[in-house]
Amino acid sequence: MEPILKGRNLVKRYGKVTALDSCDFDLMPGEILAVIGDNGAGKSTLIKTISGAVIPDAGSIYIEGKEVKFTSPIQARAHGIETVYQTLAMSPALSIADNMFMGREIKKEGFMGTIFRQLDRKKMETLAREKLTELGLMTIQNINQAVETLSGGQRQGVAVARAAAFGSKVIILDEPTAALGVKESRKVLELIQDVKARGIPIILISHNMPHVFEVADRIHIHRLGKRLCVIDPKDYTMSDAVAFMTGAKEPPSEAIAA
Amino acid sequence: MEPILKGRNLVKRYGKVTALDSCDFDLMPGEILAVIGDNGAGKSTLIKTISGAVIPDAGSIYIEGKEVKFTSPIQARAHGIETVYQTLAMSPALSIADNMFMGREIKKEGFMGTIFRQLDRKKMETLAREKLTELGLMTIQNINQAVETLSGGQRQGVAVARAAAFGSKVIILDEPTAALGVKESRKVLELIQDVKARGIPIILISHNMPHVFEVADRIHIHRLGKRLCVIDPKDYTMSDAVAFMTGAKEPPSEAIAA
Amino acid sequence: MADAQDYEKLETSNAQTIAQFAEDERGFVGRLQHRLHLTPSLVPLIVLVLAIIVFGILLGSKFFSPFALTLILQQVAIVGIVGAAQSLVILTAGIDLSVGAIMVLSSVVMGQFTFRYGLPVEVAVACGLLCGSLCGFINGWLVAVMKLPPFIVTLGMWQIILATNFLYSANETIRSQDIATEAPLLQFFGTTLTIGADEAGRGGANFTYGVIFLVALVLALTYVLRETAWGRHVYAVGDDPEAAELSGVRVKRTLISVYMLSGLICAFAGWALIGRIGSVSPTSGQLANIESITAVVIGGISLFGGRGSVLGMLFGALIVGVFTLGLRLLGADAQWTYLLIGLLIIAAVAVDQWIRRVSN
Amino acid sequence: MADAQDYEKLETSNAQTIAQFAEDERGFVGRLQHRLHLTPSLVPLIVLVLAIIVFGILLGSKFFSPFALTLILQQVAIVGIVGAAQSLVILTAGIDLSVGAIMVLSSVVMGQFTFRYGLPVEVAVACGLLCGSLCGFINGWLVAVMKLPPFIVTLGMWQIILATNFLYSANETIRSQDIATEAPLLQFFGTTLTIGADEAGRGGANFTYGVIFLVALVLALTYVLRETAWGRHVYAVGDDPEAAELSGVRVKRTLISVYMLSGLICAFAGWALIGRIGSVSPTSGQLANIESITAVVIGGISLFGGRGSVLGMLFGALIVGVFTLGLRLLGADAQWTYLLIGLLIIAAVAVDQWIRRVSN
Amino acid sequence: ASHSVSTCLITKTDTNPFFVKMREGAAAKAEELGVELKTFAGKIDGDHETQVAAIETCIADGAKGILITASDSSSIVSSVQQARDAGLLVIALDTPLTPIDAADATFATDNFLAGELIGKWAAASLGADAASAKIGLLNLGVSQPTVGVLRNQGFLQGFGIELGNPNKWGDETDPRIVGNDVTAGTEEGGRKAMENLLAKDSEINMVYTINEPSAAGAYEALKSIGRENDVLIVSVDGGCPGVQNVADGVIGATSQQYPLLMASKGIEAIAAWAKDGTKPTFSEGKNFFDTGVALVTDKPAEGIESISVKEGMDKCWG
Ligand SMILES: Nc1ncnc2c1ncn2[C@@H]1O[C@H](COP(=O)(O)OP(=O)(O)OP(=O)(O)O)[C@@H](O)[C@H]1O
Ligand SMILES: Nc1ncnc2c1ncn2[C@@H]1O[C@H](COP(=O)(O)OP(=O)(O)OP(=O)(O)O)[C@@H](O)[C@H]1O
Ligand SMILES: [Mg+2]
Ligand SMILES: [Mg+2]
Repeated sequence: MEPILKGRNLVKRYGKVTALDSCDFDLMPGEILAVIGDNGAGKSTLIKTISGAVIPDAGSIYIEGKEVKFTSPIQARAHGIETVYQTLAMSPALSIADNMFMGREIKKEGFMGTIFRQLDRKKMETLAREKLTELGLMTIQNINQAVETLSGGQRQGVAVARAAAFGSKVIILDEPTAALGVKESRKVLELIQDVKARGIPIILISHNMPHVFEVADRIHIHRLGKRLCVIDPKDYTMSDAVAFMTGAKEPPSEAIAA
Repeated sequence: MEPILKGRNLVKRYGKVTALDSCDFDLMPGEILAVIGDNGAGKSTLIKTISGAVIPDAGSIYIEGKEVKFTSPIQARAHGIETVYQTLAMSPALSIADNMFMGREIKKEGFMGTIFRQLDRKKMETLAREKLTELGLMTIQNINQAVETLSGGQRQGVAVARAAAFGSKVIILDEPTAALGVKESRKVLELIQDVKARGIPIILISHNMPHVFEVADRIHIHRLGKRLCVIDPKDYTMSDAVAFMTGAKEPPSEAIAA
Repeated sequence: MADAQDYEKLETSNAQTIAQFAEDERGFVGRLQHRLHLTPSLVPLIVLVLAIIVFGILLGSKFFSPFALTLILQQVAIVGIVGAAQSLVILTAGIDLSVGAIMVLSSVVMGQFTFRYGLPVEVAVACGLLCGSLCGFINGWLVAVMKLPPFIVTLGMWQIILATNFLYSANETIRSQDIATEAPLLQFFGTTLTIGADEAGRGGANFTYGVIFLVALVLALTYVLRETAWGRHVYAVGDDPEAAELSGVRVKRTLISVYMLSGLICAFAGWALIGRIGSVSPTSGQLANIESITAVVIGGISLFGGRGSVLGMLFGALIVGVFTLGLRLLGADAQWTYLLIGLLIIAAVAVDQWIRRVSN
Repeated sequence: MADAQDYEKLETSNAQTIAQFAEDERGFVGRLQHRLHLTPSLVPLIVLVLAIIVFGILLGSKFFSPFALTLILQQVAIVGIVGAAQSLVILTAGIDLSVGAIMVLSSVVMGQFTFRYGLPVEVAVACGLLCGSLCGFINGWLVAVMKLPPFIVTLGMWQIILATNFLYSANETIRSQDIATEAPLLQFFGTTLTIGADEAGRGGANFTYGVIFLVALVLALTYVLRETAWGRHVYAVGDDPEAAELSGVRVKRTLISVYMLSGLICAFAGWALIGRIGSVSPTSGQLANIESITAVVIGGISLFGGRGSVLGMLFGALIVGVFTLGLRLLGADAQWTYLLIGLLIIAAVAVDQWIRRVSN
Repeated sequence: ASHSVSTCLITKTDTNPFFVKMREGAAAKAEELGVELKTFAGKIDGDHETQVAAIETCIADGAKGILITASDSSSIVSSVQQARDAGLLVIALDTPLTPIDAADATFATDNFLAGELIGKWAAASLGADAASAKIGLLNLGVSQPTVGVLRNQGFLQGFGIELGNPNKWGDETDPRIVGNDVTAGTEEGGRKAMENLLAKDSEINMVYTINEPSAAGAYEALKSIGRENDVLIVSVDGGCPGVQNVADGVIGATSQQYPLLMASKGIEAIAAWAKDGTKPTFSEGKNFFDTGVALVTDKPAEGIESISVKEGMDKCWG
């Protein structure tokens, strides 16, 4: 089967540090691919090259077999790739609704929209509230609250809700549950399953092994800037995965070939 | 037994939001107290009032029975209270070593130190490297690297190492493992046990129930800006804790009195 | 391996009882504070109203007359228009030191194109507006595409544009009388509407078209910044350009458009300047930078970008205008006025900060 | 409940095989880039050296002589000293628009205390230095304790100090001849060391004490900023004041000390100014603000605080000095010089940015 | 042609038309005599340090002589001395140095006299009304540059108002003075200052202005409230737009100066000095070479010498 998203020999250097070192990457249609690895292994850098936020020094990216060169996240979004970055990427002084619809605002209908280009705030607010409610983020009292007044977990919830609402081809989540509470994390996992049920593949970066093993179809293990191997969670235990990831055990050769 | 740290009727409002609503709080000597609660329940606000980062609108804080009024984190630090904030509180452009010793730099010996007030960089760097090695954060290549070039997890490791190195009376950790990898999280949990072994009590905020139940002596459950109850992890299951936290179950009356 | 997550599963079955903190009930003061917090431009407005009241009490009808009050509007018209341009740039966390130079160059272009080359005055005005936009575009391109710091870009452009202005105009003034007879359109913004003057035509409220333009411009910008996607993008870029880029804002395009619009507004200010001083003078506008920045900052727009409103800037400009005229009428001499304005700038911002702190 | 964590436990028994990325080997260019990245002040230094070489080739010995080169040093001495004060403030993410005014007021105090009140000149100088520090303290207090934005505080103080200066000095100049006979200490920084002049005392390298003071000051500040706790705190405060406060820096105290030191340095600049122009003139120094900020920014210090070095500022000031003298010697007229300096400001920063980008 | 003699012209600013014309006059003369000319200027009025740097540059450049309009007439003296010690001929233009003999020669107008002429003319024109006139004074800047002080005090003296400290404006107590304000010598400043004074007392009927651009600005302010015909404006400078404004009745009278003359005389003197070492001479009975000042008006007043606007137009600059 042709991967929906494919990376080959991706390289990215930051000064002395080689964050990506000829890294390969494959995402199959409709699957949930987990990416795991130590801190600083280069996971975030990998997904940033895919989402257009970082331009790789070398290597190529293919969508459905066709090579693409993203020079900005907007291009990736235009291809239906939606990303929740580890740093969340929100404008602190703007409201939750503003942030959710940033770059794809809804205009009013009629001449107020076409001529005066007025935004349809009410519609955007209603939609934003709906999405947040789906995630169970109901401690947020006011959809017009500035993002900077939210707790860390609330912010993360907003970012995930944004990606889930707009992703059409691939959704990338970089540690989406890191700051979330038990209930909220649960909601995000459910959401991931929902999205998958809609046929949209997901890349999930997480340090939470139980979560990873619960939802992932395949697990990409990242080590020292490279893809070490890809394993099927049904064939290996969490202990195995952690052992591969930290270098305590050699990965099986068939997994490397995968 | 007299609590080493005690809070009574703490109140903190942010505009319309009441983040702390007559909250009580007790930390016993030598214990690990976990604080759990939903996103936005007010956990971070609670520990900020204790560490001097936020001045409560009402209520009082006692250290070893004596009332204290902190107006800045420096005062709390002078009392031996060391905190890892959720936002990490580091200066991005400065190096790891600079950040670790911020506010308590080591001067050179001899007249270069006393008269010219020169810093002993070498000593600080050696110490910093030692602390990081203890935490197993060895993917950090250069102790003089600016903090902004670290991965999210690496940054968190540095913040935890700083607190562990300097806390003498109480160490407060606000979600210290949120962005950490499996291995690194493990190290932090070990570190928490080490610190406890040194007789220093710890406050741990975390959304990771297995971690909480593994290390905590008592669990403070926070809900809607208040202490809902305090439970012993040996008497209750994780499911119970989550049920109390989210309001699915009423907490037992004896736990409320605790 | 699934059993560890059972404690989580349990939860989701729980009905959606929505956790909601009790709304804190407060009195009038509380609601006022909240309102101030939500509408930051209210703060300079209050300072302004207080200033007018205080000077009104101290000076009586000399100050508190339609004539004097509209005079202030006329005196701040140029600073206000330039301040609107400056506000846009500062909202993107930039700063534009070249506003004054762009204004003057544009007015010189309008004048010289009419008188030196004999172009129809409408064409000359259009060329002047184009010239302003072009200067703005260069600023924007250097900031957005070359990624140079706005301060240094506009500092350099300031010198370049000003030198061009002097070299091109040969420091020659075009006289008011010549303009009035040959190209009255250049003085369009100087046309005065007088309401309620006495028989001799004295006193009464005087509104120049420049003042009306200023008010219309501020209202239009307020609408655009609040109600259109472009406006939200301006705020987002000023707040955190990296986050804005990641969340789908075309940061470069937004920045360039902001600087171009700022240049265009400065060109309009140049046109209004001809209306105000009657003549085209290449030496005008030297203080427009510092005065516009003062207005912006007193008006509560953060120099770090992303926060504040154009309306606040207008109030900021008016505060300075009220103090200047009020103090002069109180008989303070020029140096003392200068000193007191310094004090009052600080005091106005201190009050602003104080109100904000209380409301937090 | 422990079994889920077994997968974690396994790990810790693993020996500490330290994960380490392979160091990327690079050639000369790579190492140079890395070096430039680590020492940002190298970039303005390279621009400076290139500028000297280019003008040296174009102008020959007229420019590339000890006399002309040391002349540049003398011409930038005041801007350089004020720039050092400005650098400190900008490193804390502030800006000081009052530097020029503080400088002039301090020099006026030194002069007037000697001549009007007949105080011993040493006492008068001490009073001048105190005056500068006091102005700095007020700035610092308003910024740190009252939490007002530095731009607005120093804008207000600029006007206040300048007006005070004019009012106090009654716009009177103290003549050079009087100072030379009655209080030569005031001209201390004007004393010239000449090396290698011809018999008639012409040509040769001329170093005034002002120039020597500038170099010593920059070196001392570089040391203090790099090697002492206070210096690290200045950077931390500029980087992120909230984080600095949380991690144990006394932000208020640091800020106040920075502004006070800045005021003191400005007072020294005032003293050096007397040495340079011979007399005490209340109208000097009007451009010190913009010139010092230009030097700071060309020198690579970020206006957003926390990044850059005082050494870079010195190179920045010298770049402007070299261009000014070089262009004038090439015979460019004043407006053309401004225009070219404007271009070169932008170009210098563009080169700087370009090098930084390549090295990333 | 290769120029063996090089000279410098240093003006206060190079944006004020007065100095622009001075530069043009110098350039024309230099061309004629085959002298090389480099021009320098402060960035703003009162920018003294740039002038000091300019003198140093001229010395480094090996110039034979310097023409300077000093921003700070006494502070510049030590730099001028440095230039003279290095063998340059230094001539002060427009503004005499203090002391005046600090320069080798001075080619200037008497600014106090310029003010006095318009003062006397204004008093004479108002006639009996002079005793009850309401006067607004539009000056240069808060730092009170010498030229501005001299013109202002000259005007007051000529008008018959008792001076306070003659080195300072603003300390007079005569009730006829409504107030002082500053204009920076521009139209914009002139209009704003006039408006401020009008708000203070709308009955002002006599306005002194530092120069003609500020007079034009003041006129706009008056025009906007319909009082342009009942207020008498006087000014100093004699630039062509200014003289034209006298013709148009915007300004009642102006004192004309001759910057072109100053500059060309200065260049001649330096050329002569470079040729055979002759130093310039002074006007009779004065310690400087007076390039003259003339009152320009079409309504001459008795006992005050004046030239007609037509004559003024012939001699005007800028
Ligand atoms: N902007 C940058 N400049 C310099 N170095 C960087 C930059 N971003 C990342 N790095 C380095 O690249 C390496 C990989 O970082 P990355 O953020 O991709 O790791 P990660 O696998 O996402 O780690 P974590 O799990 O902690 O988020 C790290 O060593 C980091 O220090
Ligand atoms: N600076 C602030 N301004 C306004 N509101 C704030 C501010 N800080 C916190 N809040 C509000 O206070 C409430 C409690 O926030 P807090 O950060 O203490 O939650 P938390 O329990 O730490 O949540 P999390 O687990 O997500 O970190 C939230 O509703 C938040 O929106
Ligand atoms: Mg990451
Ligand atoms: Mg929290």
